[in-house]
Amino acid sequence: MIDTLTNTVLFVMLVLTALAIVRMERLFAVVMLSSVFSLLSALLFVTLDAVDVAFTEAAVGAGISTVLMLGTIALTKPTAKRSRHTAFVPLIVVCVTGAALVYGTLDMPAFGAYDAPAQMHVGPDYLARTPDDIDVPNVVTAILGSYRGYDTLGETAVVFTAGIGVLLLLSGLRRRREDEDEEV
Amino acid sequence: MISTIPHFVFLIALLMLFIAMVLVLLRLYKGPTLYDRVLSTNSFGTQTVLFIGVLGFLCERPDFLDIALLYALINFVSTIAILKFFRYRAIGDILIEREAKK
Amino acid sequence: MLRSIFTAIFLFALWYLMSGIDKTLTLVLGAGSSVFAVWIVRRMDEASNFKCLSVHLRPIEFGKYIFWVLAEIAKSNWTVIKIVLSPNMDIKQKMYEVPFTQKSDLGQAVFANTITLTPGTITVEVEADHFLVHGLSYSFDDHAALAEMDRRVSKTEGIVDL
Amino acid sequence: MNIFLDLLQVIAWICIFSGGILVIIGALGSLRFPDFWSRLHAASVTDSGGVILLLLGMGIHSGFNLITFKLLLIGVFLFITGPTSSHAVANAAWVSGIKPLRNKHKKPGIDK
Repeated sequence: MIDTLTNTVLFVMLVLTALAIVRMERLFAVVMLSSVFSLLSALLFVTLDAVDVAFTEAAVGAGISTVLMLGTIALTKPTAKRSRHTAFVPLIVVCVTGAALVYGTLDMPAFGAYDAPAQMHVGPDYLARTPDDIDVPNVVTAILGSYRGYDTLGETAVVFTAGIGVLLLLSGLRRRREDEDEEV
Repeated sequence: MISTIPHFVFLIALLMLFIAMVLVLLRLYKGPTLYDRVLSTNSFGTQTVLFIGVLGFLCERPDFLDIALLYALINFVSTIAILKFFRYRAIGDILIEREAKK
Repeated sequence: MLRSIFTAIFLFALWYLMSGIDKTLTLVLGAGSSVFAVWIVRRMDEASNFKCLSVHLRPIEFGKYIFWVLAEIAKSNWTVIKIVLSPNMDIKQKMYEVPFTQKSDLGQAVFANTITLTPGTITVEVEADHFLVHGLSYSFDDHAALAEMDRRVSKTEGIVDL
Repeated sequence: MNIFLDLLQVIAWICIFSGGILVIIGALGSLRFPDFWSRLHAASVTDSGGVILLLLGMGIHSGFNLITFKLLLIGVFLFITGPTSSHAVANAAWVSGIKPLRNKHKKPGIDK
């Protein structure tokens, strides 16, 4: 009952925040609201027991991406451009996609079901072997850090490269701006 | 589900935090100046930390407190980052002027 | 050197209390990481003039101060709550200057943070010898109360070697 | 001994309950107050009173163990960062030139 209650309230707040984001024209408010949006979705992940995803969502969604979006706003305009197209076709596309996604979830096993495919094949194996192999209390850590260590290393390398790339782009931009100022 | 008094108390606290979060969201939505919005985002973050703590006790899994601690850290870092951005970047001042004019 | 060892032990205690795992390998890794962190901070201290590892506070005085601050917070919370809940919200806002007598940066930071932490007053700007404070319900007594707080913060400061 | 423990539990409940009320009051204040500067003060009710009471209540409820230590750590951390970020918001607003709302009685401005 408590789970249902928290999930419902959090989802209502999430939808309200999303509607507010859609309706806002001042982009700074949109950035603040999207930071709150990712905090809310992180809370939802916490209630769903996906603690590692919640960590990532809070760090990336509420932390880094807020700063990045603010940087983007500073380089462009702080207000949204009013679109001239009608929103009818996009609405249909979104509705159809949403319906398809919801239809897809109907076949999925219930939340936390013991006979779900994810619990049947490799899951028990990992659970059984982790205490002997790696000896850490959190199995997710063991999987990410050791069983799929190369995968994680690759991910980290990709993220690191992306960060370096963004930094290079930004610093190049600043230098160009300074040059322009000197010319003026 | 609610069998004992502690459960009831934590549930009440959870509901109170929900109410407070909605109120802060309203201010975030209305907030005339940019700083009102930063302020309410910050309060929302504090309430999130408290919320996770209370939820951990309600579900009798106090290991949620680790996440609460992490959220407190992230919240602080992002607030300071936002404000530093607006205070020290030359381009941020232009933005502030534009926002103030409205 | 003694200070570095204390810091490393403190960090390790923090690490252990957060994890609560007592296996040999994990403990060794934790101890190694805390020593490594202290080593990095020492190197950074050598590179800059600012000393990160030195904290000039008297522990006992600071403990007493915390209890005093908690009482102050309770009182000023009550004031702000009354204002929030009263129908016409009797707000008398004012910016005023509060002089401080602390010598170290840390002391000043503690004083400024305490001012902000007590509801009803917020430190807005730090100048050379005074803070700019914004008060919600200003009265003339506020100056005396803040001077009292200033005196108590100064008492918690240890010997400052600048 | 048993009565003492029960009493402690009751104190914990009272703390949690009043902490929740303080958080609501802080949020209500930040909604009701007329301008940015007064809203800052309402937010600091949540930051100080609400956090102290809720964490204290949870700490008493859990007894004395590692959980209490984590709560204490969260409390110390929020105590250091909460005022710092409030100050940062106030300072940024002050630098950008948002002045307090004019009162009926007194003019805003710096006063020695």
